[in-house]
Amino acid sequence: MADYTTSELMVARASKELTSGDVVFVGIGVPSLAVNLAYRMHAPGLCMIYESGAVGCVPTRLPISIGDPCLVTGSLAVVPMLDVFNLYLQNGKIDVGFLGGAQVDRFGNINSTVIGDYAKPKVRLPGSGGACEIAALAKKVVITINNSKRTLPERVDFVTSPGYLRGGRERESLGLSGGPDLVITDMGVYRFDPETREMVLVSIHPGITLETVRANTGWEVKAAADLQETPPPTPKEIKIIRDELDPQGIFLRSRAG
Amino acid sequence: MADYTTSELMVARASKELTSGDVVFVGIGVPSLAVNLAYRMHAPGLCMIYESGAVGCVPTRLPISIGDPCLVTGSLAVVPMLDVFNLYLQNGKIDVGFLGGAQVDRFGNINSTVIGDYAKPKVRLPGSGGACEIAALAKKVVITINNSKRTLPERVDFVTSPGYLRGGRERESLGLSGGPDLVITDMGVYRFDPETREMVLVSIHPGITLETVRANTGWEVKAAADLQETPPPTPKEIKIIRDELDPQGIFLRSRAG
Amino acid sequence: MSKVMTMKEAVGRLVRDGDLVVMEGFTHLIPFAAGHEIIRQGRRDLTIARLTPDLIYDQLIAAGCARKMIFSWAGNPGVGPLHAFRRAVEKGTPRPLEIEEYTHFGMVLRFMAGASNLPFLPTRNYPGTDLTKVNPAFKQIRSPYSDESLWCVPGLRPDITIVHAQRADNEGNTQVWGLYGVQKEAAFASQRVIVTVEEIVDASVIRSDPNRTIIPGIIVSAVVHEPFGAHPSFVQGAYDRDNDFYVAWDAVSKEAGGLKAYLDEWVYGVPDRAAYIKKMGARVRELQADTQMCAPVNYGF
Amino acid sequence: MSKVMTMKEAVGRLVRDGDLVVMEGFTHLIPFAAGHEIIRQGRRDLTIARLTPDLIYDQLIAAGCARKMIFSWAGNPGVGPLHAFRRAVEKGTPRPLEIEEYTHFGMVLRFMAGASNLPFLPTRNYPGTDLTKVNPAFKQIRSPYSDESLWCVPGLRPDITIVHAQRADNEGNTQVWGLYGVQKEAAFASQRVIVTVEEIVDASVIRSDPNRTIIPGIIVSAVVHEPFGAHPSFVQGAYDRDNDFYVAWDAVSKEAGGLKAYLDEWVYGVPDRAAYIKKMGARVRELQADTQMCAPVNYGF
Repeated sequence: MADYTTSELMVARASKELTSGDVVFVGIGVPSLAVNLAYRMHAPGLCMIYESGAVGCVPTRLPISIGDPCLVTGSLAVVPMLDVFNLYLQNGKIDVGFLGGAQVDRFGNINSTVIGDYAKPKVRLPGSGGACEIAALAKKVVITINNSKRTLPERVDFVTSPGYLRGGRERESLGLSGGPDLVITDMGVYRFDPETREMVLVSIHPGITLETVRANTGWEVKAAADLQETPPPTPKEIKIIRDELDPQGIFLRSRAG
Repeated sequence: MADYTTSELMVARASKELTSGDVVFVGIGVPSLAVNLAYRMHAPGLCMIYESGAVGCVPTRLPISIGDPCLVTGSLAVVPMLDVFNLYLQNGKIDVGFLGGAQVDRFGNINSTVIGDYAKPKVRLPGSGGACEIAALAKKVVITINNSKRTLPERVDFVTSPGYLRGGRERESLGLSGGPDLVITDMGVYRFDPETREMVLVSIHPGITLETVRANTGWEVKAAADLQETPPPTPKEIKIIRDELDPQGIFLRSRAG
Repeated sequence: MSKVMTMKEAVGRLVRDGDLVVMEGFTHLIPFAAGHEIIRQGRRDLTIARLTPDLIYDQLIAAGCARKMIFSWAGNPGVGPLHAFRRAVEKGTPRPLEIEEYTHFGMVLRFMAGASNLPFLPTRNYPGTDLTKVNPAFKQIRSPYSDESLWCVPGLRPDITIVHAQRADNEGNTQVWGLYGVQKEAAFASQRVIVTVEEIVDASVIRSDPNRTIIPGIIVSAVVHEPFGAHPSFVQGAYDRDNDFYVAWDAVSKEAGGLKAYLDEWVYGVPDRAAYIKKMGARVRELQADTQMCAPVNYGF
Repeated sequence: MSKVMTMKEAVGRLVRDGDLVVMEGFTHLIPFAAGHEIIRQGRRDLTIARLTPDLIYDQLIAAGCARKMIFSWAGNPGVGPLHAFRRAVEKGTPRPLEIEEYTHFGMVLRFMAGASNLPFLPTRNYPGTDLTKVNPAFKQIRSPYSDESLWCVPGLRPDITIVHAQRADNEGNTQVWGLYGVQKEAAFASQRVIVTVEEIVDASVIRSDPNRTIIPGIIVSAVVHEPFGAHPSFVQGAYDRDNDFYVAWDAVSKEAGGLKAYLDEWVYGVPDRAAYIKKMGARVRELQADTQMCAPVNYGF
């Protein structure tokens, strides 16, 4: 087994979605690591924005919350949250937003609110935070989540953050542009069919079989005709992640592949 | 003739409308002098706000514009104009606003937009600036203007800033509270009848007769039963105005009574 | 005149049973000392509103102070769930908690609408989310300038807003740097405002940099000098976020008993924040911020 | 990468005939140098928008650059009328000027709505004024939360916004202190943005005080180093407002001929702002600001 963890592979894969000049709405965990990896590897010109109001951040340590003081010190701007949402996000200045959640369904809708009924929840989750507006208003969304029947159901229990809703042109019909572009799980990478807007497996991680993916997805998942193998992280990427980005392994604890 | 000018009397009279703790929207000229006089005489706790965004100003010279740098240096706060209008004025934090204009009519409506027809103006005036919102949203408005048939017509050519409109309860019926409280001219002082909302002469300046006032007002002006004589400025007030507030006589040029 | 008083006085005079209370601060400047005093004084039936309830509202919920919560993200940032919040919502203990749920953008707009004395503000957000189905406060309007429909959120007008800041003068002219959050909007939306600060400074310090003032004294009811008043959250330029505390909170609060033991020791067990600091000992020094001063600017003319 | 270029390049590349142009700055930081370059390059059919057209738009109107003006107060502050504006409106010379008129609050809301990508914003202002009768862009909506009606103004989206500031880095991260006006909102509402500054500084200066940044480089198209670029308006901490110039402008501009003579000598007659400063001579030093530095703050953690 190669010396990298699945999380490290996910981080490396996510980082490749970013290009220099992108204005990126960063979250905590894998997204934060992916953006910082891209910044060091191939996208020195990208601009990190956190919903807490920090713009052009240069964190000197791994932020454990989106409001960490290290995001403020040395940043290019720190602005009121009213501006973050009105002038940056709603005004179309955010190129890429990263999102996770408890459930993502076949059409890229995300649930981070409740498992079960809203009024009598089986599990009460934290809720939207800024996720709903990022899903609605960022030019493009990248989702990271684990691959299981529980986390990738046919239909989410609650649509916290809109993807393509019930597919086809429903999202556009409600006046929304953008939408989820890519879903990265611990088993593979999915894109969305331009017509049906259904999640389609486009690459599969080394050592994972299509059967495994199908056995762990809540619907009869389609695979792309030219299904690829996800490129593993390079030694340089692994080194940056382990030595610079998450030296204590806070977000990438397990070293087991 | 006493050694004070009519302008000085107007400044002194206007200053008496202000009490310590008032939050005052200040304009240039007589209002600025009146507020600064009150601040030095009897209202050290009043808070001067300019629509330019300066709050708690301590001007070290006479500001010739509402955006003078002397209003910024040493002030308590300098805020975006969006906040001045939304968070301060519309949010009911302004106790007193001073306004002037080219015309004020019988019901305290102010015109600072055009003389004649709007499409083909005889005279094109500067327009509202912040006057309309101050008239609509300040808790109380004090107006200063010269007393002539031209400046005090029965009905203004154009309502830039709403007073009591056509009188009675029309202002309230449109959802506006507040309204003009006092009009100070070079001949007298007017208040508004609580029922009809018509301007009524309540005091007359020394040396002016009721006939003179009537001859110089655009409608059959009513005088209060207990018509008073406007108190002249005290020597101390005159000294502060001349030595501290307007030493070069920029706004109060003529020294003739 | 001076509005300086103790935390006990300020909370005693200005926070009332049944109030709609806001204690804002997005990760930064969360007024924990004020929250602890509210718990000590046993306020009841509060409606508590915040974007991120965080540990401060998890503690108020556990202490039985809250009847209802208005929020947009109820978690322990980077760690996990808020256990007292989940117990109240899932099991109704120690008492049922009514919830009214938005998103961060929605909460920010609610405060801005309230602060602007407007009944609502519109946004392009919310098409497709189920939140508008479970919360009837979301309403749609048609733009008079096009055939577009926009979702609106209603203005929020708290009875009392409490914020923590780096410094203020004794009349409450308050300056903040680092993350602003929504404190300015929440304060202007509120009937009463308490400002708790690391440092009370002479007005001349405030007046030397008027652009830093986010809350003017004219809207402030009380000023409380409360150093370290935001711990375990942080104050830019004063002390770091106590991330270990946030991580440890997960175990502390997992069971109602553990959380009650925490409150007994660290809230009911101390008279005020000064005693809390003393009890913390060396940890206080470990969190001290290093010095990275800004380049000063000239306000002369 | 660096966006630094000369004023000639910036205006040449980014300001086009027929554009909706905004040069903001409320008394403070009015970008006069940019206005003069637009006149020199002979732009035509511009729609010019500003709260207070001030002398800068009076000059553009006299030079025949403008077809339409959107504004809220057209006067010479503390002095009198804007004569070129009045001639254009009252007599149609040098060419008729279409006007679209608001109030300061209305213009601020138009910029904020544009910057927020909203079709409009509502206000409690405007009941009873005749402005809503002569400008059909004012429209009423009913609040979905009450039976109140509110007036709305439409979002404004300029093609190009030009602002002057104390300092920026070479990517356009721009800092302002003193009066803010509506520059931030105008810049975010705009398709293209030019920032002209007294000083271009290293990014480390900007990063030492991120709360001062009002315009981020990500929305800036060009950065122009233009010291004294706001004269006769002022720059807090750099130079005072030239009140004598504003007073003198009344006589200079009273007749079309006098204003043309001014443009010939001070705009067409000089190649750039450097030559304008040289021509001003000793007056430049007289306007120099004294030093009143702010108390610095700590951004460490």
